[in-house]
Amino acid sequence: MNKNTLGIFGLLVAIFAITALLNDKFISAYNMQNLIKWSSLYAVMSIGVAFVIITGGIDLSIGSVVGLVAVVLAYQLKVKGIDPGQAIITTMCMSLLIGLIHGLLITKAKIQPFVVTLCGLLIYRSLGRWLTDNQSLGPVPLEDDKGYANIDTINSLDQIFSGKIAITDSFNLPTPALFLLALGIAAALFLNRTIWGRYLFALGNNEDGARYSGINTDNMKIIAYVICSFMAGIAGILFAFELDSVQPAQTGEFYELYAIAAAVLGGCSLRGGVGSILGVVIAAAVIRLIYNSINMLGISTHLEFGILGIVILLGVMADEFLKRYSAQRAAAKQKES
Amino acid sequence: MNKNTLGIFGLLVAIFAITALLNDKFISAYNMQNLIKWSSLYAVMSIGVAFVIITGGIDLSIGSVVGLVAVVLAYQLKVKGIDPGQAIITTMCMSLLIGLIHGLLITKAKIQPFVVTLCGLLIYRSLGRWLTDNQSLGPVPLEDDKGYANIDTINSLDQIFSGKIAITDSFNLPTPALFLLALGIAAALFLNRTIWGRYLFALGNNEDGARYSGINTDNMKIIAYVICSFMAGIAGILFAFELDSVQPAQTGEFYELYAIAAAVLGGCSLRGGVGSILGVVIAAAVIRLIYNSINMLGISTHLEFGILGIVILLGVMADEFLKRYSAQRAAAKQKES
Amino acid sequence: KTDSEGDNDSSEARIAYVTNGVDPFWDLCAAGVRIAEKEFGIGCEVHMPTKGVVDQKRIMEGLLAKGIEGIAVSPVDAENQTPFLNEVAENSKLITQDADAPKSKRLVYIGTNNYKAGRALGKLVKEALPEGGEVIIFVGRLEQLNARQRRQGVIDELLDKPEQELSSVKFDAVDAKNLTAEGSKYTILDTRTDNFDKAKAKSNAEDAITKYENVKCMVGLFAYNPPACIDAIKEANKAGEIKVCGFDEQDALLQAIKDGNAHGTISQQPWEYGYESVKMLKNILDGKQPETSFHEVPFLVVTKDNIDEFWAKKKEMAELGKQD
Amino acid sequence: MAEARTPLLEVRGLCKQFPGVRALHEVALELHQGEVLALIGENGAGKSTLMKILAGVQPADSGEYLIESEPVRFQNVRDAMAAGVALIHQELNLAANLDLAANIFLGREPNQFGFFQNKNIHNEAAKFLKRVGLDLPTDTLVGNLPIGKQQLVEIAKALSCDARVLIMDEPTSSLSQTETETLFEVVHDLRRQGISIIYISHRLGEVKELADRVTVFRDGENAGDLAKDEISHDAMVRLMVGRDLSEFYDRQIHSPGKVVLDVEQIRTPEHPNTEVSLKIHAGEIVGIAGLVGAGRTELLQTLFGVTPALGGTIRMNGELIRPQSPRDAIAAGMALAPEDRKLHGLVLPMTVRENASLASLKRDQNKGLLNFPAEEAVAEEAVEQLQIKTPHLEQVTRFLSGGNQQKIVLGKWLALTPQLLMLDEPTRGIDVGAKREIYRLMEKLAGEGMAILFVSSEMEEVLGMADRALVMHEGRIAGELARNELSEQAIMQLATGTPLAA
Ligand SMILES: Nc1ncnc2c1ncn2[C@@H]1O[C@H](COP(=O)(O)OP(=O)(O)OP(=O)(O)O)[C@@H](O)[C@H]1O
Ligand SMILES: Nc1ncnc2c1ncn2[C@@H]1O[C@H](COP(=O)(O)OP(=O)(O)OP(=O)(O)O)[C@@H](O)[C@H]1O
Ligand SMILES: [Mg+2]
Ligand SMILES: [Mg+2]
Repeated sequence: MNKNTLGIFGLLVAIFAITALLNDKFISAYNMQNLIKWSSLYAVMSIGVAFVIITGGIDLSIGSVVGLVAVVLAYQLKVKGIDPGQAIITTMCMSLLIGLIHGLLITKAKIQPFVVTLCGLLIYRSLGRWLTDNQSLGPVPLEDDKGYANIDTINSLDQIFSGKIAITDSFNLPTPALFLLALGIAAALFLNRTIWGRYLFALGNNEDGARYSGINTDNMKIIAYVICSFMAGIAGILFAFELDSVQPAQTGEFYELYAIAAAVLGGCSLRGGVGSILGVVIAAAVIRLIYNSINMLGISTHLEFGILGIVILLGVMADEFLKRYSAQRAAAKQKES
Repeated sequence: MNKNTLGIFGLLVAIFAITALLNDKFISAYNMQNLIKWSSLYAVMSIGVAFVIITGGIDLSIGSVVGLVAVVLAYQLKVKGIDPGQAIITTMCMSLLIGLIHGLLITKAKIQPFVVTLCGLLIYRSLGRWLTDNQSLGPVPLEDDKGYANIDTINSLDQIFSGKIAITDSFNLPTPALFLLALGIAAALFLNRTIWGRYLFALGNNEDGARYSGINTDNMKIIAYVICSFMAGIAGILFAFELDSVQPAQTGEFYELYAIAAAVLGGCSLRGGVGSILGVVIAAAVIRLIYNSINMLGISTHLEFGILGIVILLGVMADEFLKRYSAQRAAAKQKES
Repeated sequence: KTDSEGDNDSSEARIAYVTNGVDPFWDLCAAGVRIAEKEFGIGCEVHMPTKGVVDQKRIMEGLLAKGIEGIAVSPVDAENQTPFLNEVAENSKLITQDADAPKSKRLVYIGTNNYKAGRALGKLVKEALPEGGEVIIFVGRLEQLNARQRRQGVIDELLDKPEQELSSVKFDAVDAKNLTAEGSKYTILDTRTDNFDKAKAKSNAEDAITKYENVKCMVGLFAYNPPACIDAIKEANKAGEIKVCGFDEQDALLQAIKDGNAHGTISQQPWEYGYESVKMLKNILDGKQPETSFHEVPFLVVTKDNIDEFWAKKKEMAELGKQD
Repeated sequence: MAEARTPLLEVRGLCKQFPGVRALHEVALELHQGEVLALIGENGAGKSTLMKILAGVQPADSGEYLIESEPVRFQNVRDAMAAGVALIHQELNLAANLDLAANIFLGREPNQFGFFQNKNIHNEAAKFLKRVGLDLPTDTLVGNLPIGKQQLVEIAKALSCDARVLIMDEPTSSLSQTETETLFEVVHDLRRQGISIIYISHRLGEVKELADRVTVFRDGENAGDLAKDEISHDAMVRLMVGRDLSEFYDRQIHSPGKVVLDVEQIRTPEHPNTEVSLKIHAGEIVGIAGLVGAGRTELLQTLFGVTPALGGTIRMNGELIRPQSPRDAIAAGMALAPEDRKLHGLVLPMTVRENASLASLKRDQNKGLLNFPAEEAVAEEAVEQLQIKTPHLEQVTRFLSGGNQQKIVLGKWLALTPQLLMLDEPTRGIDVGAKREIYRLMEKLAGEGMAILFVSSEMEEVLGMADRALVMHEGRIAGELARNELSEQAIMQLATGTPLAA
């Protein structure tokens, strides 16, 4: 854990401690379970956007991708009665394709990421509504629902994506946490232990320089967008099974802002070239924790957004301040020696 | 009108012509009136964001500023019974203050515009909800409403901000169009005819270069954010009087995306240093026109967003393509001579 | 055959049905519209504005521009939209449905008495908790009049307050906590809002279960709230311990009623909204003026006793609506 | 004369067109094994463009490109590297967020299934760094190094490619004397190993010292070749500019006037523990010499208010000032032509007119409105006075050559007639013709009573132009040399921190 990650981890611990102190039910197994579950769902999404932000780009479309993936999945299962495994594969391919299109438009047609993904935000949302005629759909069948094929498979998928694993008598680990663990470790390995991860950092800092070093910067950027959409796709599936109901117009709305906020709070710089997966995951947890604390402490829900905004702002300011301070200290030290 | 603006103007004309051809009620006075009115409301906002984009920044908070200004205005008029003129001044000062805070955080605390205004988006929305306990409010009193002071003044303000001026027997010009005209001309003059406008373009292209030339880049950026929030504030007042209803949680939601889309479609580059007020105004009109056409042609509303997204994407792609093509042409020409 | 299809073609629609947002509830209403279209031989456009007042105003302006003859609308902010509704009423036949704008020049209001429906919901809670106990309310947003009326109905019923007149309901503060009254066995702990975010609705329910260990009944006022509560309770292994009473008729809720995981719900019979709106507008266009200004659509109390029958009806309606 | 052996690398009839600019037209180039070919030409002659084509950075429009008589067509840098061609770019191209080792092996990391095999790369990197005279821990972040050291890293990176052909595009432009000498040794070493080198420089002295052969470009075309024994300063200049240039440093000694700038004990943020004091008189040209990283740029930036001083006093014409931003400094009568003209000197996407008038807009304003006639006049005057080569005033400055860009920077300041003109590396990357014009201009301005303070890493320039030289070492002024005391040896001694033997 490096210095930046330590800061956000400190924040997590602080809010955690304060809430636990003020409300003794906060640390109940059930609440922890929920906190872990929601944190995992949002963190998966945020990891994806971190990749894009590290390349110096942005992805505003993830909320809509989450929505579209959830819609298409539920549509296939409920309306078309398609084999569940196949349905999952189709939606994953769709999210990969979306990422690929983003990447190609950004690198080959040279349109700015902000524009491409803003249009994506609009288009995918629209597609989902049009496909289902805006009917809400549940991916998981109720007792006497018709139209679903392979109800058993669907139910076991439901167990996989939104089930629980008993750890102790009272504590069950929600399966999304396992997804987060696997994807988070894979992402961190990719970023820090493979040459491609290094290429992403390099091009995020100096794209021309990376290209002159023989790196295929276009391909690397495309990969980043594909990863981002893919993670949003996974999150879409997780959300669909978690909520058991998908509303084409609403599912995933505004999630891009959460994800970007988590990435920034977790130490990614929107200028590119900087970021850590661990930081982003912790930051996603902090955001969920803030929501949970607001509920636990009985603060008006009207203030949720505001508190979140203030925490992010203060977090980023503190980070900026610490960086400058430590740079000064280092300089002073160097001078002494 | 320069080349870029010509492109978007062509798009306006094309959509206009097609819709007029397909539905004869489209060019009715009533529909034109509405089209002008909505275009003006959104264009005012978009002009503001254009200033920020020209400096190379971004403002994600304008939707929330529109909402907060509308809420505070209605709150003062309805709940507090404050003198309407004073209420207008207070809200304008508030929007200026918001812009100032953004500018200071961005220039002095050196936090990225995306982060500052994302937090703004969250905080102002929250503030508005908290202030009114999320109750919708109308700035204009209904027949037997109590609590309002100076009902006559309010009604004449209503006439000013959302009235109509008879031009012919059937056609009435909505007053927001006059606001747009005045603010648009002022903005265009400021950008193209004053030294500060030149400074904005210079710093948008190369901030260090501008600073080394003796330009107070911080102040200029602050001014851009102040103008942006101010325009959002004006738009907030216009919307409040136009809709006669302010919903703390919803008024202005997503408007930042419209405004940014209009600015980009209108020829502003998110890299900074490029932009034209006329282009932005036309682009805002194009967006409204698309909505209107979808409505008039009876296309499914589910597709609204999607069509808008596709038009923006194609518009930006065409622009990019034309730029490259014309550069090549210029090169070829030079070769010949 | 082509003729009858032509009737339903939206370009020839004479009337329009405008909702206040996008929700499964409105899809059921649309089903009723489709049925009535056929029955009365009149085309009707259905519009679901996405983004509140602005979208609604814009869409209705577009309809007027197209020369639509009649509009049935559920105003987002009925009170403050009055001037605009009057403008619409001057240029077209306007009726309100689902939510009323009593001060406007609308010809008639078709809808549920939400306060009464709230009291009926309160009665369901009393049935579920005969011994009394702590109750918590979930709702999307409280800025809608019908949401507030509903909530007040629940509160008044539980606290044994006298019945109020629909047009002049006095509301308790939105963030009032631990509402209780002398002689009443019930406490209304809190009202949590979620801004239509389903994930939020669920985590609100989860957090409530954590925070209030003695909560005995969760009341969901918007369609998606009860299923969210049911899920949360199930995951907390408190099925049976915490009762759920709801509003509207999402399948998950109906299933839970059937399984005994929820006590009951109040259905506004949304298809009636659509059906009655089209019928009313058709009559008005044919010169038959409505007799009263409030055309009440009766709500239905759904419990285990009548769940099968109701669910069958709902499915039938949805299917019928879809065929178009 | 004509050698029988085939060239290692050959280019024939190559053309390259940029929007609005004909960069290369039918150029030819030959490079033999083990030779150092110097490529020279005025700014914008097309040298860098050709090199980028050779290294696969960008494609040519037409023409042949042969390696060992085999036609090649590189799609990207990787192809070129595979064929053994490596390029050290004129602009720095390092990733500031990565460490030295990562940068040196960027794109060529030893890996297995994409995972790093990290063991050796730090040792390997250290070897290459040592070779260019950089003795730093290999896990230092590149972003923390001054620009000169970054240049050395760039060279080390190219060395690590094991290329057959190594192209160096102005490698010494931000190096000082000692580092340049280290580089020369490296070049000689490589030649001995049979590696071919294309060496681009505007410093003709270097060319003379290193080159086996010289190829000259003018306006995107071949202007001639010089064999080893024909290489001389005058010959090169003649081919480059098409005529003789005499009297390179045309200096007259003016009697210095009153003190314009009086600096006492200021401390800069980079060197907070050392104090600098100096005085500049009207009509005087003062040079600041020193090694890379000695704090010269920092000093000028502090005087100009870019990074405000930590302490000490600055007086202009006897008046105490505290410049907190360039605006303050300009108001006090200062001007600075910065070291990095693309980043700090110009707004590249803007036109000649807009750039030339940027600093004087405020003076010429009319209640905030732009004064278009005045603006035009300022730009026209700059173009005329400095003989800026531009098709028209509306030309975008990005498309101008380095020398002309530098002149626009100067024009921008001269419009304000400052009392003190500060120039940071005024001729970096500028061809001989433009160089001489800038020297002349400095002379003329000094003659008119302007005080001029310039920083230079080119020894010749300091020796030739300065009335007086200050030599900096580690943030302080190690010594001051009057014109009659100026010598290469004295400067080097002070710059390396050895006191002059009295
Ligand atoms: N990407 C580009 N787009 C447009 N014009 C360009 C581009 N790159 C180079 N040019 C132009 O091509 C011409 C040749 O430039 P080049 O950089 O090759 O010159 P050079 O000989 O290296 O000059 P210098 O000595 O200043 O480095 C110049 O006029 C330059 O402005
Ligand atoms: N961007 C930077 N980040 C960190 N340190 C820097 C930076 N720029 C300069 N320095 C430090 O400041 C010191 C002085 O640098 P400066 O550029 O003033 O030197 P200089 O003598 O002008 O050299 P040059 O010949 O490169 O211009 C250097 O030792 C370097 O470590
Ligand atoms: Mg060059
Ligand atoms: Mg320097």
